[in-house]
Amino acid sequence: MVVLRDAVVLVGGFPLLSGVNLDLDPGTLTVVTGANGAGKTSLLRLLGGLVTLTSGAGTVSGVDLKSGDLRELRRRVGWLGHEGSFYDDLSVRENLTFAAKALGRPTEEIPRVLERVGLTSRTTTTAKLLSAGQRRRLGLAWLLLRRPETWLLDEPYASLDDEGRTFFDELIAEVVRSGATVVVSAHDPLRSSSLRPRTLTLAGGLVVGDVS
Amino acid sequence: MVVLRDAVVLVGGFPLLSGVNLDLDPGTLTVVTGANGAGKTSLLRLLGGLVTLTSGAGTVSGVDLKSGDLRELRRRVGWLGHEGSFYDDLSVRENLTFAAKALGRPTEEIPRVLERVGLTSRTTTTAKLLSAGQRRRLGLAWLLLRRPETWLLDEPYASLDDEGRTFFDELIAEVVRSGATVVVSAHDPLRSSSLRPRTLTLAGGLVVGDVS
Amino acid sequence: MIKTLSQRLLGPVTLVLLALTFWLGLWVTPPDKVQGNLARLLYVHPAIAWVALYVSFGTAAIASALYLWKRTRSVVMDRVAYCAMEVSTVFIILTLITGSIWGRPTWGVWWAWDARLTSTAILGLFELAYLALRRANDDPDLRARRCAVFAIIAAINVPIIHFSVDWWNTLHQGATVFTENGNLLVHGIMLWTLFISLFAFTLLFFWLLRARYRLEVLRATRYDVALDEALAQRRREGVH
Amino acid sequence: MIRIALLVAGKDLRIERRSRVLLWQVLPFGVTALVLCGLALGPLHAGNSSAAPGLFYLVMLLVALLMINRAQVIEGSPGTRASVATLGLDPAGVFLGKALALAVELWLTGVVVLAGSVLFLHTALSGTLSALPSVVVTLAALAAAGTLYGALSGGGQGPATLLPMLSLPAFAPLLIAGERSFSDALHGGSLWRWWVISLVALAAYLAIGILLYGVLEES
Amino acid sequence: MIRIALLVAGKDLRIERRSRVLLWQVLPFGVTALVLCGLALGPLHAGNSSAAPGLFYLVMLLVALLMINRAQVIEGSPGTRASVATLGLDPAGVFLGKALALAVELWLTGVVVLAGSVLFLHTALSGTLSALPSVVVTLAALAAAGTLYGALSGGGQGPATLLPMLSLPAFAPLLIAGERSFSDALHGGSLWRWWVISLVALAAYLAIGILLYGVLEES
Ligand code: HEM
Ligand SMILES: Nc1ncnc2c1ncn2[C@@H]1O[C@H](COP(=O)(O)OP(=O)(O)OP(=O)(O)O)[C@@H](O)[C@H]1O
Ligand SMILES: Nc1ncnc2c1ncn2[C@@H]1O[C@H](COP(=O)(O)OP(=O)(O)OP(=O)(O)O)[C@@H](O)[C@H]1O
Ligand SMILES: [Mg+2]
Ligand SMILES: [Mg+2]
Repeated sequence: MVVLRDAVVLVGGFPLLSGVNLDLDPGTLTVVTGANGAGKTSLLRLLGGLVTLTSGAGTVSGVDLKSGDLRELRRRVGWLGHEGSFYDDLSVRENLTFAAKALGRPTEEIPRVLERVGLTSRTTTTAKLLSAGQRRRLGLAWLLLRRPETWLLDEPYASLDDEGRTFFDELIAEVVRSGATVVVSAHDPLRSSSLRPRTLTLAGGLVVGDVS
Repeated sequence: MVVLRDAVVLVGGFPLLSGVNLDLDPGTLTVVTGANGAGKTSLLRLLGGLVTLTSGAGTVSGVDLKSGDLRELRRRVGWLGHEGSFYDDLSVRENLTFAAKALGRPTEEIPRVLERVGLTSRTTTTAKLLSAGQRRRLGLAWLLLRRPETWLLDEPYASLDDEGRTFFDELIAEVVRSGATVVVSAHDPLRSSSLRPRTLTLAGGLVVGDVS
Repeated sequence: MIKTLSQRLLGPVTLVLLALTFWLGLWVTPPDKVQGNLARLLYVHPAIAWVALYVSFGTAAIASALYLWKRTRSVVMDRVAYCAMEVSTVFIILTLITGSIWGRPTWGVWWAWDARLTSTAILGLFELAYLALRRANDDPDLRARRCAVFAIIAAINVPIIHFSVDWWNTLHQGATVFTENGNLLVHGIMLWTLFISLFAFTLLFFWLLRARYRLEVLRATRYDVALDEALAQRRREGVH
Repeated sequence: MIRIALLVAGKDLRIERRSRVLLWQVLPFGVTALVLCGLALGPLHAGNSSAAPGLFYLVMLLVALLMINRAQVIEGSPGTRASVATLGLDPAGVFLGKALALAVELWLTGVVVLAGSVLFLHTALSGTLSALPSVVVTLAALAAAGTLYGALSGGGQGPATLLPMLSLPAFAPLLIAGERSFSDALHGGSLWRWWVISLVALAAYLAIGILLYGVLEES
Repeated sequence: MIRIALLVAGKDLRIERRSRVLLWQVLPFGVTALVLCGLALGPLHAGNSSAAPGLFYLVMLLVALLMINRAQVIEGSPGTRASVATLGLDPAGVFLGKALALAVELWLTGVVVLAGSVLFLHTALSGTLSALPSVVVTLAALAAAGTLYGALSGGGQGPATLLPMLSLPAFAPLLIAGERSFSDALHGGSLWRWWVISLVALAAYLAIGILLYGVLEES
């Protein structure tokens, strides 16, 4: 569940978002698109509690963006950005073990998750040595372990190969079916036609197009 | 001009490239594709003098990869990687001014270059504040100022918007016509049909497919 | 009504009291038996030190604590903390200067590694560090939280400074005005002058704080105006 | 809280062990710095061991600054921080864990630097040994304070120069207390007076960290 | 070469000026470190000013380590380095430019720390002034050496802990020469004997840098 009303985000005096209104229901997939610098990443960062709302109002996964606990919010959303989202100096397996233990999950799930994202052959490789696409996959594995309520994915297709994109589409379809709210920023349309996402177009920090 | 003979690159005991043979002529465009971790980035890094050849032989822009001067090599190639390729703490314009002065070029070219990559409205923004696509564009602007003999571009489409990709295709077409050797790694086929690139497929650090 | 009146009177009253302090301190009170005219610093240095340590730094620390407490968290607290800290830095530096001026003739050195002097200097360094921390962060929310935590840590110093003269036997004057058994060591007109100086410098602090706070609010409004402009421009970016 | 602390400490120590920075860079640095400080003071001062406690803590301070910085760098890019934030780790546990890992590293370095001080500055061995309890506590306090300051200084994101500026005034009392109690130990005096100060500082920093680390991490 | 040197120095100083790290972090750090060193030595030693030259250079050494690190961090990520490498800048020019920028920063800090030393450590003002020429040269040598070592230690890519380890032994002679000539100045002795050593060191480091910086940059 995501609600935004006239959301404005200013950083260093520059409006990253200049008044966004949004209602996203659980179990839906939204693709955010728009020109470079339109504010896609900024929107996702706002929803993930990584930047604070300057004015306006908003709720994500039941947490108020203005007065709520941003730590609680971050605990409920899953975030995958351009940069790596794990410890660069730990191996693939150690990263996932750390996450599982921190979440109190059984570490037995890990081999299954690795299998799923296609990193089984790289379990002992230090994360910083992974290729761009493999880093993406490790980030997805970390999310898979957590299965958050709200998924925020910034250009997930970038640097994923064909097979990776197919896996990703399947994953998203499954997650959306299970009732999560998924927001994806992308320059390419998603490939799988079965997903039928809602497409928002941003420009100048505003929503200027909305196609379901 | 690029020639590789049985090129092997080992880093930390792991073979990033395991025996690549390659002949690329000036005035051609080559697209390197392949699954995640296949060795695309590694190949480009080898050609750019950013990793050293372990065994085999090779020449890029007339510089021998084994015995030649890697500094000289780096001066002749243009490189655009995943990360930013400019000073994060300088503004867009300052970055280009620095490059122009270092190259002994007139700084009057800069507005034209900025116009071309579509960053005119961001000239005074500090580079680290740019969006992902704008960073790509700034990297391209830096290359445009230099116009190297050999262009090595790692997933240039990633995070460029539609207009940016069109601009990029035009740029590449122009550069190839003027006689440069261009190597691009990509997961998506290039869009412009006029380019007619040669497509190499990598797997396990080897060239396994070659379609012109 | 009363509020505006008191606000308007704050400046003049401060000036009058300061003038009174100087008049009493320089002309009316007698020179000391031991220290001679040097003792007149008694009406400047303790008052400034008192303001630096308790009034201004205290204000900053309390405002910081209130900021950290969820229910009283507001921009106002952050601003008060910052402004008070800035004024406090000035007073700490004045404490060091007046102390040094006093120390040169009485102890023979400008500076000594005495417990109170050192701990005061350390508090000054804390305050400088606070200002550096303030400037190193752009995000207002983050900045406010980091600075508040830092101010709390710095506050540990205050009791150390106060009790340093008892814990370590040092050069610096022990409690002079009020000793532990409640005896007054300073009498008559001197005592009165001392009290007036305390009051005058305390008012001076509030006066400075108010001026500084206004400046901060002004800055914020100017910032808001600039933001509206930036917002309009950013929206225009989206039109075409 | 304890479980999380151990998890975090384990992760930090594992990364440090793997990078071998401690063994190959920090330890030699500590000894080199000790010798150089001796040089800087000139043969006159360094020769007699009365300067040794001060030098020891000065060097440990430098080492601590390096390690605090590393402990924050380990936490990685903003992306990593964002992901780790989504794990919802108890901030008090994270604080304790990072402080514990830092303390372990400081203890290890401390032992080596003390050995260097006995060898090169001719510090009395028996006095050094009897100073050990105070050293252990002081270094732990340094670790707790340092972890707090690491987070305060922007968690490795800001320029690394902010950290020394912020932490030096806070480390000063620790330094003094440690130095005095080390000196007392060397002269066979009673330890506990200054030791108590280190203990109180340790307790204070632990308390502040447990209560407020969450506030710092929040954004 | 000179053109490139000025271009590079201009860029470095512009970035530093913009970040205000020097003003708000390094300068206060220098003064704080001085005061703390005074504390670490205990009132006995700090009181007399014979320790002042050593402390001054010790602090400047710490400051230099911070700034060398920053000068390398400025050069950015591997991507940036790769791009800048493609500009084919004359390495001798780059070396001179970076050394110049570092020297300017060290001189500024040096003046402030000297002032602090006069104020807090009671160093004689006249002696301090007559030591200035030697301080200027020594700090310039430190800058030249530091730029070289910054590149050696992996150009800000490796852990920042490598730099101190590498550079401390090399800085030792500089430190000693600077300290002695400062001491001589304070006691009214002749300056030039130690000063010559600093000058020779400066010349040597400049020569090495101009000749060999290119080799270091290579990979
Ligand atoms: C740089 C040198 C000095 C510094 C940093 C300094 C600092 C301070 C501070 C922080 C206080 C307030 C303590 C408190 O209220 O808890 C204070 C009070 C005082 N100082 Fe100084 N001082 C210095 C030199 C001197 C000298 C040289 C004298 C006189 C010989 C002196 C006489 C006093 C007196 C009489 C008080 C009031 C004491 C009381 O009643 O508590 N100070 N000073
Ligand atoms: N301080 C600043 N001053 C000026 N512009 C700024 C500042 N900070 C951020 N920006 C601009 O804000 C915008 C941020 O956009 P954001 O990263 O959200 O774009 P995006 O839609 O994700 O773009 P991309 O497709 O390139 O990833 C960019 O246009 C950037 O130039
Ligand atoms: N020390 C190492 N040990 C094991 N594997 C390693 C090591 N260093 C690198 N690798 C592997 O080498 C490969 C590097 O591939 P490279 O980055 O060239 O791939 P790529 O084709 O660019 O992939 P992508 O499409 O994901 O960008 C990866 O599979 C990585 O896991
Ligand atoms: Mg983006
Ligand atoms: Mg790649």
